[in-house]
Amino acid sequence: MDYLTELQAGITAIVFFLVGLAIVFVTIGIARLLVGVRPKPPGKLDAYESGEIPIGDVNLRFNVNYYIFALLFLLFDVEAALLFPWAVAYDKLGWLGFFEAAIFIGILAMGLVYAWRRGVLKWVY
Amino acid sequence: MTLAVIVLLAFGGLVLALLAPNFDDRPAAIGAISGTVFGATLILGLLAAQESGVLYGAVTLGPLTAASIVLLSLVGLLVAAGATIRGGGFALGSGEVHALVMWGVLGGILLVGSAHLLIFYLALELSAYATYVLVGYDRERRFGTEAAAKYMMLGSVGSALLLFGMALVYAETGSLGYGGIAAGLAYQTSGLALGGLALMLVGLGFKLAWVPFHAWAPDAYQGSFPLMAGFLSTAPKTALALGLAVLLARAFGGEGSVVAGWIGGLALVSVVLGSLWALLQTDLKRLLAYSTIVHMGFLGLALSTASLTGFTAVGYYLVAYIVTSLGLFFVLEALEAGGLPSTLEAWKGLGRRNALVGVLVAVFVLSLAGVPLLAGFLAKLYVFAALAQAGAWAALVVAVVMVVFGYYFYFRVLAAVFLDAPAEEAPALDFSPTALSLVVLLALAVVVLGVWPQPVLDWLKTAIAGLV
Amino acid sequence: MSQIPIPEDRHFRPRLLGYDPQKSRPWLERTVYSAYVFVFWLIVIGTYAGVPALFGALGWDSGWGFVLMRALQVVLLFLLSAVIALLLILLLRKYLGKVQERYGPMHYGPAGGIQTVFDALKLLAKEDFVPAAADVLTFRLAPAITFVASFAMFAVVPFASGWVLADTNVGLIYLIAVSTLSAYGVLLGGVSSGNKWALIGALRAGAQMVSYEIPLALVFLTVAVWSGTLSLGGIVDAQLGLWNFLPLALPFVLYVIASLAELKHIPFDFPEAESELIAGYNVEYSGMSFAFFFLAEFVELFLLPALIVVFFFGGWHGPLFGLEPGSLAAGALESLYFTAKTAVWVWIFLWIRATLPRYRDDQLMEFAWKAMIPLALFGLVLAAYLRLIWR
Amino acid sequence: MVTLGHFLLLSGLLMAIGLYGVLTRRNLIAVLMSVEILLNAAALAFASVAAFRDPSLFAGQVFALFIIVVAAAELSIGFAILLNVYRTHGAVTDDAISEMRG
Amino acid sequence: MTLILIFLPIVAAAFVGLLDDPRAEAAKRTALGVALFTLIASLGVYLAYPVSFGGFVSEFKLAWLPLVGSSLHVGLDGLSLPFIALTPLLTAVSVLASWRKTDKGFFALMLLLQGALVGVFAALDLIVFFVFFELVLVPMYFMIALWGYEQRRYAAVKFLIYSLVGSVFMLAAMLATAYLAAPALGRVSFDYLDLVSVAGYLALLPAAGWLFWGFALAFLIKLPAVPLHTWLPHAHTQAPTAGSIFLAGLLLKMGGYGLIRFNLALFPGELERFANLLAVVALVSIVYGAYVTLAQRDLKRLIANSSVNHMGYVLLGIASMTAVGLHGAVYQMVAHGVITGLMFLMVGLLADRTHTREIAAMKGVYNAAPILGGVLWLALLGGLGLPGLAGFLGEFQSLWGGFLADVTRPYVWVAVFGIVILAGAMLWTIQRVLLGKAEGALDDLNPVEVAAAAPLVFLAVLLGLVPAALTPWIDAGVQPLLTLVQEVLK
Repeated sequence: MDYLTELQAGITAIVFFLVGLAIVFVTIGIARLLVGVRPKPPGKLDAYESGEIPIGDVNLRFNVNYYIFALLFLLFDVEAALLFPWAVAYDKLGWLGFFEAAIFIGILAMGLVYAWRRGVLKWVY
Repeated sequence: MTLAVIVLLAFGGLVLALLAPNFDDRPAAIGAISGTVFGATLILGLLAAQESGVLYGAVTLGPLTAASIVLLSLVGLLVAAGATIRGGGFALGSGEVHALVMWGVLGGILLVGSAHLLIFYLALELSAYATYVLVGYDRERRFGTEAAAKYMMLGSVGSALLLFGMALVYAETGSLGYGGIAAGLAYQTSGLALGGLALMLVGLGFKLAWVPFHAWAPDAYQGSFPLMAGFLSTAPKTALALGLAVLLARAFGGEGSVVAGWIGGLALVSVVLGSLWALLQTDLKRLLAYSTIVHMGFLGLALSTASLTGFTAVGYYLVAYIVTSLGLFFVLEALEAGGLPSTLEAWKGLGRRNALVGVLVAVFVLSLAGVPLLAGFLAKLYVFAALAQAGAWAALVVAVVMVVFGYYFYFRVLAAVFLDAPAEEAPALDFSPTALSLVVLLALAVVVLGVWPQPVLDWLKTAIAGLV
Repeated sequence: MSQIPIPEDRHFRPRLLGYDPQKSRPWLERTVYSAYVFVFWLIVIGTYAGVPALFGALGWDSGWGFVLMRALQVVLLFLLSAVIALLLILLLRKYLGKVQERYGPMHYGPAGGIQTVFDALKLLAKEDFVPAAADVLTFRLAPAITFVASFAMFAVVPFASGWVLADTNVGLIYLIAVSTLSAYGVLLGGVSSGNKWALIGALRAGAQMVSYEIPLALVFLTVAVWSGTLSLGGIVDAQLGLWNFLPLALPFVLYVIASLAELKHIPFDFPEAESELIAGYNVEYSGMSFAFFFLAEFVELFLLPALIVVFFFGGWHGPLFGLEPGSLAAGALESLYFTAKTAVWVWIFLWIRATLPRYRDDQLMEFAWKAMIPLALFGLVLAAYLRLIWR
Repeated sequence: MVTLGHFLLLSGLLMAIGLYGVLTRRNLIAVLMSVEILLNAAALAFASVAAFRDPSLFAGQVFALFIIVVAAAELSIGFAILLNVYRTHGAVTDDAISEMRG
Repeated sequence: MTLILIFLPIVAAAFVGLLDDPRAEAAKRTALGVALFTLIASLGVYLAYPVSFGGFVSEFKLAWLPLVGSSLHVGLDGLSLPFIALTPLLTAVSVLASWRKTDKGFFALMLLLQGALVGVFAALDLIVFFVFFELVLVPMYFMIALWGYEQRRYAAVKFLIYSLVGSVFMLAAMLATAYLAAPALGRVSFDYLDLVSVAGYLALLPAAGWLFWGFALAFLIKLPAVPLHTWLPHAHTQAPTAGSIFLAGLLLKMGGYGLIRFNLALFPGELERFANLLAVVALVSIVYGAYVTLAQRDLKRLIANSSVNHMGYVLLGIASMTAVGLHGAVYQMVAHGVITGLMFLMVGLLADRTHTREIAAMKGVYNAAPILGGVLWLALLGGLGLPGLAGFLGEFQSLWGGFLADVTRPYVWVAVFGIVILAGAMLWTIQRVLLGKAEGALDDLNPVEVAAAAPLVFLAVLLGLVPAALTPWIDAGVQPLLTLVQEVLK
């Protein structure tokens, strides 16, 4: 596709984001106008824990697996990004393209296998 | 042939990493595998000689690449052997460590072989990431994680600056291949290109630990295991120095180019300030880090001449430095494994507690200082010769004066080892036979290289002749 | 102590048009749904055909005029998503009711047909305040990010041939980027609330969305390899002969599962998990801020099935009965086909939601990494191989 | 007219922002994010140079793609290391990791 | 032959180092054996040297570092032979003097030192010269630092740093010389003979002055000349007896030898240009050295400072650039090696017995231990330049040479006062230490110590009475140089 279409697509995306944000905040603003500001009795602004009084720090020490999965995601997702140009040009590349990508995917899979064997993929509490 | 090396290292590492969970309690087996791989690549490197390009000319497989294969495989082999020093009990025998070493070495080889900035960058990062992880490999050591964090932070800042510099050079020349860059820079150099070259140099300066981009080095050395510090101080430096030589010769205009001048300046600053800071150190690993900075400075001085003598000097310097530095770090490794911390305080009276170890330490330290008949002296001599040949008298004089400072801080180590009395409850110094034979071998290499360097030099010269 | 009077008819409901709410009237329900769909269809036609025609006639289809046109279309699409949300919430409640042998909303409007409108009005009238422990800026921004990220997917979804706002070469990449962005909104919302449950919900949501993002992206890749393009229009066009779900059966199944997880839909609704986490990441939200989280969820409930249709079921393709391709009538018909196919998939999603129980958290994650991703990788290689030998 | 200079200026600005972040942030995660900004500045520069100077070869665009990928790898390693720092030091600020002194 | 003289001790040092020898019995015997063997060998070469022809004998050349154009080129001529012979002699003396030491390392270092010193005097290649010049430092450092007196660490480091500062500048100058001379030679060569052949070209270089001073600095530090001498009193005082003998007897000679060998031969024009300055330095060394000697309370320090005075004559002789002056310089160096070696030997033995070096604490040594006292008496007299002993001829020729040259003539008049002052110092020392009534008993020399002192006493007398034992060789070494210098200066 030509340059103009891509430019228009880019502008469209920007318009989407800007107008979308505008809509959200205008709507919230309208609601606020409708409702007005109400008094804040004690307890209203506390964290909601099914009516119990909140105890302890909000910053829980959570499972380290979250981080590990985040790291794995980062890698796999971005490695996938590397394959998109390949996918588009795939018909031109032929068997060479197939084998190169197969090797690449194979290495990626090896990474997964490694993580698996190391026991990283086990979600434990 | 060289492709085989690349495949061997890449998949060797992969296999080791995959074996790791099952094999971690068998460090000897792991070491044997990685030793075999490195031995094979070493032989392949010695056999490979023909100049050719692969990957559409993005990687050059020439004599220099072959030389880098030999050098880096040697480091890998030694590290694989050195991993047995500590014996059981720690993960240095783990397959992952060896895999990372392998990939670090692979990155280094590609770095030297690259003829395209993309490959250069990828290879650089490959070896860098391997070392980041190696530094912080033991998750329980406070200093280890701290060091890895600092190293990684500054290293990634360095690579980002390098990248931006590459982009500017690309903007000027419209090419990422070395040949294209050289052609593009040949006509005229605008401010854009100069800025790009400067940023690239800054980035590489971070990696080579040139002052003022060296801040990570002392911490990284202090925090990591001595063996890994040894790897850190040899393999990436070897690759970077040779890679920079290739870059300088093939892309940046070689002798007399503006980049060469900058390299010289940075190197000189490193030599001077590194020597001065080294005087203040009390931890041996930190001291050696500053010593590395100084040595990288000397290397940079040789590089900056961009002449055949200069590049040969770089090569010889690297050989000498690999042997010497690894030897010393092996001693540190063995001593640390035996419970002796790497501080000057703890090393007091080492020579009296074990004379042989003392003499071995003396050989390595004197070689680092540049005492004649040891490898380190000839290395420095060649650097000075290259400077003299290029007529860089001021640099020569400054460098030569800093050698005196070097002597001073190296002799502090020797003074602690030989002159001070050992502490009261000094534990016995046990060297395993492997460790001892390894260190003795390296010490002999230091002496032989210092007395009869000609074969190595001839080999290096043929490898480097294609550059100039 | 005086007794509080209790009204006699505790089930008092206002009656409209003399309509008896206690009685189920399936035809009336269908009429109501059809009305919603008709409105939906009108808006689609207006957005993709009406507005460009208007601006074309005015000569405002370049420069700032173009921007204005797109802005108008975006506003229309917002209306569209509102309609979608109203309809889908209604449908969901009705359908859940049916499955559970009850009626669902009955009282407001014909067959309860404007119940959701009232719900929306209620949300509009509720106070929207920031809890003391929350980080104000992030807390305010989170629903907006989530909504805009979901909503922005509309930009590349083709409702009919040429009926797409951004007919771009990188449509798939745009989709990945935008859909990952919505995870940010959820995460930020939960983390900034200053509430433990919200935090846990957000983390679960993040882990889950992020884990299933990978198979999703890999399936995108497979589709791209198969079609040779990243443009959604191109992908639809490439399915003229054969819809993709046949040759790409494995990626198709993976995609359905992954989109369920992306939707945080049963059986993958851990982030909300009313019974465990009150409401998960959005527990502290109220009023319109909450409404936008909700809106985003239902926009996605429409868009992800719509993407199934685009990727695997030939998008807008269907018999045109001799209508000239590219004409307004053909476009209208094509968009109807598209809507109908999507409706089927929405129904399947609702069905799943109504039927299945919730997974366990560890099973969810391990399923993603140990089954979905390897299979997706395999599917990618397989598709590439088949593409080569069948070309 | 938008020229290469504008793009390079933009990426230079990003570079400056990133460097500022690297130099001033106390929290190491923020530093890592600043490093990402640096990398993205470079990626932007590469992509724009490819578009203006090298339209036929795409080398710069490929480079930009690789930068993104490598940056992801870098981040993974970085966060893994910072995670360990957090475990050993209880914080990820630069004050926490200045125990080593020479 | 030269190679044997250089490398046999070095190999022997390694061998001794590896011996399993806790009491160092085998080590000291090996060391003595090697020293004696090399002594005989070098004496053989010395006597066989064709004095009438001059030139280099036992030359050996092997391409060592072709990359920089350096080769392992060694050879002996009249200039170096006296030192070549002196080195194993003093080694043997030192070994005997340290007969009671029980560290094999000490003897290994001594052998290493011997080899390196012979290497320095035999080197005919700049790089090789530098290698040995540097190599000398390491064993000397350890000898002082490990076995020295109370302030050994400080002294050792000071010695090391001073020497290094000089030698690194020398290295820079060497490299510069070789590369600047390359156009004239057509190749880069560090070979001494090559470079000497283009001394005329070197003289024309604008940087010649810098090169000259690069070399001269190292040698003046080693010599040592005031104001670069401050390392010397410490090093000499703190070193063990053997170390002091080596330092005074041989290490200082490297400076004078280097000045003649390199500064005179390669840069005669510059030497002439700076002769005035050098002469001033020499004069200051003579007078100041003597004067400071007068003020010492530490016996070893006193001798050390007298060396400054003695070496001043060497510098004066060289600065005069006359045949007589150079003769005197070389003669003085050899004589000083013998006499000061003897002095340090005796003082060391004395200090070992009295456990102090304070002059004030010693009295009547001659009465208590006649042999020891007598030899020390002889040595001190030799030190003041008494005719009939070795020191006189050297000093006299140096002064006479200085008198012959226009540049240095005025300084000679003042320099004479140096002799007087030093004579005063020495005589006063004799009076304070040797004469008077003995306080307590002193062991006299045992046979081993006598054996150590005997050759030096013999030489001190021989060189004082029979200058022909040395002058023909010096002549053979100096005459060709002077011819060359005349050519270049024209």
